Amino acid sequence: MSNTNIYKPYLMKIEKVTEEAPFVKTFRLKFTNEEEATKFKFKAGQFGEYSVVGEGESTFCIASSPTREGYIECTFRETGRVTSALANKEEGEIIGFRGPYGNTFPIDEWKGKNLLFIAGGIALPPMRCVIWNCLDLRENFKDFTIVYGAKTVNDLVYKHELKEWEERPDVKLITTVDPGGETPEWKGEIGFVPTVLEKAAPSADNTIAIVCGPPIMIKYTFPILEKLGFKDTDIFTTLENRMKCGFGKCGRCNVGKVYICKDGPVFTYAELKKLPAEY
Amino acid sequence: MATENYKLLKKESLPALFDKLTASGKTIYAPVKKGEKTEFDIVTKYSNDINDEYIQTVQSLKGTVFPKVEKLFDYKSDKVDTSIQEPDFSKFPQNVLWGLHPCDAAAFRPLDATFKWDYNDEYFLTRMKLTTVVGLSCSKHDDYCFCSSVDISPASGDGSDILLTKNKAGDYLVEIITEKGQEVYDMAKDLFGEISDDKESYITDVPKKFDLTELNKNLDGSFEAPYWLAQSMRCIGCGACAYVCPTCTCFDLQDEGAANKGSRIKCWDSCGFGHFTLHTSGHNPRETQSQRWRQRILHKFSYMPDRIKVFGCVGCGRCSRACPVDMNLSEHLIKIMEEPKHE
Amino acid sequence: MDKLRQKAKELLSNNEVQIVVGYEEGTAGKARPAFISSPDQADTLIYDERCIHNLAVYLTQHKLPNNTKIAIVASFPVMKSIITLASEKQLDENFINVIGISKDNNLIEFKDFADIERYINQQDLSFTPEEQALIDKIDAMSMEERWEYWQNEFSRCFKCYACRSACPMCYCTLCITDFNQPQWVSVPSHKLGNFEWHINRAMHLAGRCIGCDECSRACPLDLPINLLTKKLSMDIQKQFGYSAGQSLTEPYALSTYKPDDKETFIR
Amino acid sequence: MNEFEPKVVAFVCNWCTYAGADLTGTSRIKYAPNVKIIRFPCTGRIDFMLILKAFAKGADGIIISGCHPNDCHYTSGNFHAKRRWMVFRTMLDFLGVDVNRITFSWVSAAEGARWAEIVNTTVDGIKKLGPYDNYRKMVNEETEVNNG
Repeated sequence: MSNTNIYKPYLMKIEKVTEEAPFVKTFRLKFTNEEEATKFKFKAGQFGEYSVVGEGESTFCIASSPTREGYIECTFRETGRVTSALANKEEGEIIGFRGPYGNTFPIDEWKGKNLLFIAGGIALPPMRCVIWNCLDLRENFKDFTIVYGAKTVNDLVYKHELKEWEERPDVKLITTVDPGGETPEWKGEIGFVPTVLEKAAPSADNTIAIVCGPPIMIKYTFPILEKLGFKDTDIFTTLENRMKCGFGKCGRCNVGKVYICKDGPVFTYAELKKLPAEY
Repeated sequence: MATENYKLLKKESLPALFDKLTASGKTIYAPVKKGEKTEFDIVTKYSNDINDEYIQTVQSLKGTVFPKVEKLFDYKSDKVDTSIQEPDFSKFPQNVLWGLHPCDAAAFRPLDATFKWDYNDEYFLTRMKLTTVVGLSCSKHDDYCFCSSVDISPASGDGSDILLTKNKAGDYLVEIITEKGQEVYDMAKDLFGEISDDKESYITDVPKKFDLTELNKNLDGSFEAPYWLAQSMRCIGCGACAYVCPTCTCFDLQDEGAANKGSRIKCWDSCGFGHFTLHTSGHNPRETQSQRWRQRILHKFSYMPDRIKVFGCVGCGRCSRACPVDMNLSEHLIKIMEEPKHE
Repeated sequence: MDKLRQKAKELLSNNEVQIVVGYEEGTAGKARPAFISSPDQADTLIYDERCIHNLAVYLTQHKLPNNTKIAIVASFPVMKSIITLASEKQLDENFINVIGISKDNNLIEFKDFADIERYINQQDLSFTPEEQALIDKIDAMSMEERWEYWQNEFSRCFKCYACRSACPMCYCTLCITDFNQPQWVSVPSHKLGNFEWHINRAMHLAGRCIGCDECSRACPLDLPINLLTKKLSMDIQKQFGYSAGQSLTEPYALSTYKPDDKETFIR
Repeated sequence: MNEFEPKVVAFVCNWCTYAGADLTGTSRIKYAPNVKIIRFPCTGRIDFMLILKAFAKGADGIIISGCHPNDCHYTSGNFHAKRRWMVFRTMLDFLGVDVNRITFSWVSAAEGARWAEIVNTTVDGIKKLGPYDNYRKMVNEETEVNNG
């Protein structure tokens, strides 16, 4: 029965809780059922419905890489009813998870290319999945650049991993904080992501750009990428909309004919240009 | 207009048939007179209150397969353990939907297509499987009816397992359409006779108001058209149209109960509500009523045919009758047809 | 009707207002709200006994563009709604031109809101015997009967919120039902959810409801929910001597108190 | 058969009744243990929804208590509350809710004995009325609908 009921969540045990930034936490989740764990497969870019019984479900991307098997991770900011309930959960407690839903980043097609990741604020988690996925297959790709910005130094998520990436010789990491968000010790850039990106001017030649961030950041980043010579089919992003079901039935997430839950969440800039302005 | 052979169900046989259905464990929904209106209700016996000449009920029978409130599962939870108890699908009711019009019978197609789209909704599909639809051709219609415009005929058996047509004598011409219909027939064979009659002569003629294919083409590229705003000005943003609609499927998932015990519930929702698409961040992709009105029309007449190959409207006219401010769907669709095509 | 059209034309051509909210011929013999923005459309305006919608609902819906001057065709309930909304500081007098319509269908010119207030207070404001009879019928039931009666009615509700949407006084941008921290009102339309919703609706309108009955008219299922607010209106009038829609300045009954309010049940 | 032990929820204000209930305890006056006290800053803060929520979560009876008129810590909170209860009680009665299950009272910080008396008479009254089955039935309705 568990395989046929699309509304029934997997029960996941919280194995580890990491405090990333104020109000931002990462959960490492393990299946409580061995059989489900072995059957479960997902790919970079997909999302799920995380739930606390009695409160409801909430949608976010799977933040861990499919190359790291045996668990999934999610990172969320405490904002609404469900995320607040999640934030109150401790290691060892059980939460619900439905998924994976949606399409994926075409990582296989990126072989032999340079990768440029651009993320802002709490939008690094959906991209972290792709970053680790690609880093675990590092030999398949050429240059590896990550541009990441947040409002303040404190708001940068995955601080320990940022450090790890910074220290890796095969990754170029540019971190930035919005003006006024820096601390005296801050050694990274100061400025908004699009500005920093323009200054860094990464080559568009044989490069795939993956962008994720708040709408305002996306809005200013795309034109800069195009100016740098990126083709709109080489720019990827992941969208979000309010969702309840995750599989194209509840009627919330569609942008015109396109359902973010089924046709997305991953879109190229070329695809986005064809969508009506409803997201 | 030709005379054909039908099974015959005499009016006098109805009480016996209803008794047999009830005795076999079926729950019968039938159109029952309630004051000046007729509404579907559960009946165990045939009675004279069952109305076979009604034009349309306020509510459809959508709720029998897609209940307005449906429990998905119960949960129990403590600090370290959580368990989920699904309902016993085999105990879902075996419904006989008696005397609904061809538009309503046809409405199960879009519901089915949505709830089967790549992911099977077992709740819906189980209920559907246990449902027998006994349609009733229309002898009357009103200004709101427009089934013929969405390619459904008032005598169509599409979606019905059995189709009844009332003849002049007040008896029913019976067409057995599916196996499920055959089962009902087999159960009460002795109640049915044979007759030759001209069914078409008893059917009302619903005038065609627009061409569905043309409309669908016209809506392509209509996203930024100015008429959405103009049409939605008087819309007050309630969910009446969606809730009386036999094909609307939008729903909400809600948890009810305490942290240790409760249930997850699926319940109707409407794309017309302002907070339907509101993000936690405060951003709302469909912020204004005109955007939500556009979504409603485009979803039914453009997105659904495109994505799941079925139109989301059966022309029953319920939305237009129920609307507190006379947002008449067919009137709006005709106006859209008259507009220049937007590219 | 001619006078109304003439007035609308005048207002629009002099650019005194940009939009006239009134009624037009609808479908299947119904009248419906209309938004007229040019003088040549003014001839579609109608006014007769079918024009029952409380148009004041459009004054707080934020659909009309900002800084637009609006003229509104105002039957008696609309006038009362406008007074209540104005007393709650929801309307800007400078942007609203009220075309009053008397009970015998004549146009009434109003200088300002205070003028409307005066007009209202010249009319018969008591509850009609029919209204009283409806309430008395339920009051006469036993407690168990009342419970059964309302449980039956509420079990039919499917929470389309037409009652909320049609009510000029329900103008909150975030209704208590849309609020989930905490979840005050159970969302699904089961009996409990419906019961909680209708009590909330009635309580939030207690002393604010002007008695236009638009809620039950809008209800596709014909629930007699107007009786809830009507009962409270009567009760508030009896206990506190306050009625909504009659004063621009008097605070509404539940936002104030008198030390000598008389009750019989507090121990 | 065990005697029915009603669940009673008391919504009380911080300044008078809560202190009064404290005094009941320190005076070692015994009263019915059926009551669960919830402290509020003021009776003016007690939303009518809290009463409905208490019934929905299984309360058989409710006590609402605060400062005597003119004694409100915030001057007028209890006067506002009084108006609200006058209207809300009418509403509940009109809907067929058993208003005898709700006790409204003023209990000051000095009236420890009075608090015990109010609780005891309320609990006795609810015992006579029995469990609030009507409300329970309404709360549990959705399960019946869906699997029937």
